Amino acid sequence: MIQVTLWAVLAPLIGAVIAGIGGRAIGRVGAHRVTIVLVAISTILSIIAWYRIVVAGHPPIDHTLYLWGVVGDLEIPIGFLIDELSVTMMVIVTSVSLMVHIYTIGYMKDDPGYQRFFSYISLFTFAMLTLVMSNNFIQLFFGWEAVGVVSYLLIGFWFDRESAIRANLKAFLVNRVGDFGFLLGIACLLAFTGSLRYDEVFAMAPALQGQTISLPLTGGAEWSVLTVACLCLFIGAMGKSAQFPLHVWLPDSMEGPTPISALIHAATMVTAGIFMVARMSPLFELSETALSTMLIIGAITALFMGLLGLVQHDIKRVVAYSTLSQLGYMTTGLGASAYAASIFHLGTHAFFKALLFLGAGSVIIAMHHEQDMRRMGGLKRYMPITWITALIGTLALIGTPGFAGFFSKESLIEAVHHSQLPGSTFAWVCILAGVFVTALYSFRMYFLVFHGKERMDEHTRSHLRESPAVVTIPLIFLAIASLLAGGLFAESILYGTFFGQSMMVMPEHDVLGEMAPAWGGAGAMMLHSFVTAPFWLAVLGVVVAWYLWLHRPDLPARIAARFSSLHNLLIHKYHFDDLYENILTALGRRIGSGLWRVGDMRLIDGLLVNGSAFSVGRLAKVIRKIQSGFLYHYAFAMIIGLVLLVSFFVIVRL
Amino acid sequence: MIPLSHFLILGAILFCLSVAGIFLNRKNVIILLMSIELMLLSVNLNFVAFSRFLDDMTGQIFVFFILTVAAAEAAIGLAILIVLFRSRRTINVADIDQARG
Amino acid sequence: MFISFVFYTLAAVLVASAIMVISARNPVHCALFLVMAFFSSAGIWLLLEAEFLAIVLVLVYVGAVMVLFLFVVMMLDINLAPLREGFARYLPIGALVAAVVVIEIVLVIGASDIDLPAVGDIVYRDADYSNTKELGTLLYTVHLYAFELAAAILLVAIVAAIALTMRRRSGTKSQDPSRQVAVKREDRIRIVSMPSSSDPEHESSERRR
Amino acid sequence: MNAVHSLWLSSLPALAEFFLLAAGCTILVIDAFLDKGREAITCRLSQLALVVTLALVVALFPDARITAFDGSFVSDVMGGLLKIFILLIVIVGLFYLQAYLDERGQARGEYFVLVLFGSLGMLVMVSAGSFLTLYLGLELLSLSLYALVALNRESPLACEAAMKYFVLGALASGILLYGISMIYGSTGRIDFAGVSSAIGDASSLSLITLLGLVFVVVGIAFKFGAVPFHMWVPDVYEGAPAPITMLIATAPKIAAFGMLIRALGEGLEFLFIDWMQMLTFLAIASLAIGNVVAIAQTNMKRMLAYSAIAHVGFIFIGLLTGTPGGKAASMFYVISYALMALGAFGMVIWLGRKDGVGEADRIDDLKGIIERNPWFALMMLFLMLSMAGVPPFVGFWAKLAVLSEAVDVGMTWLAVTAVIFSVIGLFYYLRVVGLMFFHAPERSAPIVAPNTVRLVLSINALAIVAFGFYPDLLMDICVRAFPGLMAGQ
Repeated sequence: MIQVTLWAVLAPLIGAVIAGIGGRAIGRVGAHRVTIVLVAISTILSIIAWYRIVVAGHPPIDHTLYLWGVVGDLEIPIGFLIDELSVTMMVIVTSVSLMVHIYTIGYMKDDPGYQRFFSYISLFTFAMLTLVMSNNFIQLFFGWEAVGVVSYLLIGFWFDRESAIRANLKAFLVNRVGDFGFLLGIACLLAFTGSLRYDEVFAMAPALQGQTISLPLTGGAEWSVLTVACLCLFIGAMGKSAQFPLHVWLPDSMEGPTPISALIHAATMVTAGIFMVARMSPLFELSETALSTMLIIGAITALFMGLLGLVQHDIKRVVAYSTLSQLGYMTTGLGASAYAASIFHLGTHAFFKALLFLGAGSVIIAMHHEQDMRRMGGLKRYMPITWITALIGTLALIGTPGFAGFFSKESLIEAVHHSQLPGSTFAWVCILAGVFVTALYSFRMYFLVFHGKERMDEHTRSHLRESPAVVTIPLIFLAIASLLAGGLFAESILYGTFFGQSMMVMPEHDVLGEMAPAWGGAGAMMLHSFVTAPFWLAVLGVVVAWYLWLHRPDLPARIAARFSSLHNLLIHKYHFDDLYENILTALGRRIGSGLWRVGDMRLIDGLLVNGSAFSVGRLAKVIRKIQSGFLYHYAFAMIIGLVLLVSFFVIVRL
Repeated sequence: MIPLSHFLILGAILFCLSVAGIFLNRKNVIILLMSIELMLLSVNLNFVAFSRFLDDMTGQIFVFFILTVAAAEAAIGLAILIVLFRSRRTINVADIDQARG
Repeated sequence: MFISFVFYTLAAVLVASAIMVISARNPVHCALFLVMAFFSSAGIWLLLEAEFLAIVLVLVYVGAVMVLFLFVVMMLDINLAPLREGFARYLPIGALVAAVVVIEIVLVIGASDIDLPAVGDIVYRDADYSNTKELGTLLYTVHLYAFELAAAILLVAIVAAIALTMRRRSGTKSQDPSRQVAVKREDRIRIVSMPSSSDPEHESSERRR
Repeated sequence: MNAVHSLWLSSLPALAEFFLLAAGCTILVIDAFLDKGREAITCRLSQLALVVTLALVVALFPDARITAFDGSFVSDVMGGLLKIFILLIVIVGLFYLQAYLDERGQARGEYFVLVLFGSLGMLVMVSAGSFLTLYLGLELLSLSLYALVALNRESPLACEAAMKYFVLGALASGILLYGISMIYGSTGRIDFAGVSSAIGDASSLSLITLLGLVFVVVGIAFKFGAVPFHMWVPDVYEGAPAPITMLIATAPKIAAFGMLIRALGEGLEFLFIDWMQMLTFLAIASLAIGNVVAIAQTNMKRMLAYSAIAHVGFIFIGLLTGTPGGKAASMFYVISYALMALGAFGMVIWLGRKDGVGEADRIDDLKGIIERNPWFALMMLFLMLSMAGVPPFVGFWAKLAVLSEAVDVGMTWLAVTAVIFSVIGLFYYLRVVGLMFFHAPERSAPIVAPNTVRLVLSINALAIVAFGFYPDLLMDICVRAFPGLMAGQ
């Protein structure tokens, strides 16, 4: 079993190394063959592991491969924790990754960095697997950073684009904030438990409940250790899973190639935060403050990020805001202690969001890399497979009964409804409103792209055709998954033994347990949904979308004009970017660019002239003048050093 | 007999003069080399004086080796000087500042 | 008393010539003042009964190293006039730092002079005592390892100095005895077969050659 | 007869050194008879000589401390280990040097011979038993290096670097000698054991000894390139031909470490409190200046020079704890630093190559290396991250070891300072990584290097990774060098 999982992790790494280093030697075809085969092996092995643990009921494995280092009394292990949660994540990660690998063949066909791209996505798969399979915090952190690094590499993949470099920097800086919190959280746990291993930390967690620490800058107030640790960890999750207010990097990350948006920025990496919180459930369960925080942050993200999707014209950005919103749903679910529902939604979302992204990518290919929806329309006629799969993805996203998204989202909303924690009512209202918004922006996109007038120019229209098989086959597979993944697993995941003991829920928080008696099977749930609010809200959203963007396409502009202040707020993304730009990133970029591009003299001069903020680069430039190049200055410095040493250490003794 | 401290003070003065010679000299590299010789001379003076007052030959042995090394050093220093002069056409200390920062 | 007089005279000469070494305008003068410094040092060393080293200092330093210096100074043919620019400008700060170092060292020496072992009971050697023999004995026994290393250092100096400065000039004429000795008959003379008859065609080709 | 026999026997521990000396002389003569263009033979012979020396060091590896030549030669575990790494690094460095010279048509046998003598100097330094042998080893090394820097006579920058190196180096050794004379005067001894016992027996601390200590510390700090005695480092690193810079940056650091342990740790151990404070001062200054000024650099070699200065700060931090564990951590640091620098300069030689002439050592020359040669880019990535102290590479463990030792002796503030400066330092390493991965290359020519160089470079970089995953391999060795640690455990 350890062999199986070990090779599941290593196979993509081997693929990445071969494609990255031997790329020139094995050529383009060689590169994609090697990586795809190896990722396929990894997928198969993951499924085997999943089958053994979840279906055949093997006990979870907590295996330390070797002891990496010992620092004082602290042991730093490298090992795997293979339980229901991690095998589920493995299957999701590897199967989405496999689809994206195949799809990339078509999407990146003409790109000069073809082999490099395959190398990166395989490397990403490796990093993500180490993250989910870790049995200790250090390895978790490495995986965490490693997926981040690959993500930066891929956002900046087209490094000749200025906007890509900027987006890259933004993602880097925002994630630093999150990572810092994450690291503090780990450090806090380490300080109080003395261990980095999950099992040991979790075992000690209940004993920590009563302990408090007083933090500086809080007026000496005593804080519960667990609350502090959990909040810090959650800040990490906020960075990686792009929760409000650290969400700003994700839409910009769409500068990367589309397969990346699908793989990293929708299906897998951004869910690392969700996964991490679920994994840490024995800690979060002990801190209601942290749970409430998650409820509120998640709900805000779910609703308000969805609203932003309404005013975007770039097809990928709409999907990106949709991703933010759905991540908000998952976070809310975590806050309600419905971990299983959140992970369930994570899984279904991975499939249908990957599907939507790849569908968007397919459209982009057909449109010759045009991403503006205002120049699309009526594509249904030209791209039947893309159309039908995108429709399935959209239906799954808005939670149409029967589709994957329905089961996970519906249960999640219901779970939040059952929650008794502070803030749960607010959260419930937000995510309920979010259902309407989701339906609205999803079908806005759908109608604008596939129906209505054909707004593209004549040249593009004449070249419109369905994408090649390497693109459509992953679409079809993902569409099937989006259709079936919900109903098949709903019962065992939500109420059954699917996740076994891998996530811990306190009896008083067990909302899913409360819902269990009402469960009458997938069919009953579908039937029941026709009398619930989410369903009708979704229908309403679709109808409004149809009316606004298909029936009366002139209306949206007039509404925008009428409510121009609101519209402006949305267009400017609640001014968050400006806020960060002007206050935080200005500082960050000043230091950052000073450090990144100090070689650029002009930049330094600019900073020296108008930089009131502290800049290390500036300091460096001043100190560097001491190194004048003159021998006598050097000798003089040495003698001054000698005089100082003699004065400090000898003359004072006289 | 002259006290030891006088020899040592003489050595110290010589040492500082040679040090000053190195960082005061702005023009001629060859005078730097001579200052270095002077500095080693001051060290040697210390060793010889100590050796005498300690009645221990080791100091003189050390001086012997310093003299050897100083000769080798002078040879290499002058060789570098010649190479420098050939490539730059100058041995002006203030002119050898291409590498800086 | 006489010894004191000699010492202080030599010390004064030594310091004066050291000052001249670092301040003279002409590098040749610098070198000559350095020679003077070496001579007075040698005198001081004789007072300290380090006869061998005193002689070596004069022979090796004055005789070889300083000649090398003078040789290089003259070879490089440096423009004298501007070489002293800036000296006066930086003199105050330089002098200050140098003075601080001297004062610090003197303070330390002054404070701890008594600490030195065996000061005061200086042993005066007999006339037949050989400083050289003593030194040699130590050098070839206790300090054999260092002696070998010194040899290596001198070798490095030779290799480095030659490698750095030697260059083959094109156009210089020199003799190579080994090639002269190894020369063969064929290298020196070429036997040309001359036809006895006066063939005009052949003659013209010879002329062309 | 008997005396000769016993001389042989007593010089046996120094057999490796004598072999290297003899080999150097022999190769010098052989080189003189080789035709122009056959310098590769000299290089291979030199490497062979070094390999044999290495074998001798291993064969004569001492279990305990042995002295020879009346205490002027010391052979112990630490010395043996340092010698092994010095020799390994020089052997590897010669591959680069030969390929570099060969490509530019500058090959000369003297390069290799001088490297051999320089290596001999390093070996002498790490097994010095007295100030005299220490000084001679130092000069043997320094004189070889001065000449090596200047040996590329056509380059004005190299000549300038050599001149600066020479003058400042001579000044530093003058200062060192002045210190030694003071220590000799106050203790009457020049061998470390004698100096140590004389200081230990003295009723009170002589100020003259203390004065000598300051001067000796300055001399050692110069060799390390610690602030404010670092001024030569950037200029020499930039001016010297890249493989020579590599040789200056790597093995001599290990030798300087040996020198510091011998002179301060063994000779002046009773003055620990004093030299510890001095090293603290130097360490902080080095960390600050090195990391900050490196940010403003545009030349790769200069950047690595300032990075070296910053690393010296870390090496000192380990040493000034005064515990055997601290010394072991420092040794771990200096060895891993030498390995990283070896790889990094190897990369500078081959990544930024301008079709055979000159050196492309601007940081900008590394732009888009990922496109030109992904393997080298990956190796460079490892090296930069390791230098920056990012886990899981060996540089991280080195920093961790040093810092945890500092924390253990209650110098948390120092550890925190070091961490802050190394976070600042992270940026310039990451800048290199950023340029390699996120910028379009300025030239599109693929990077080609001789197979030996590729292989050596790859092994070097992968060793950084391997030691990162199994730091104990190296750490255990370093712990062995300082037996007090094992007794303490």
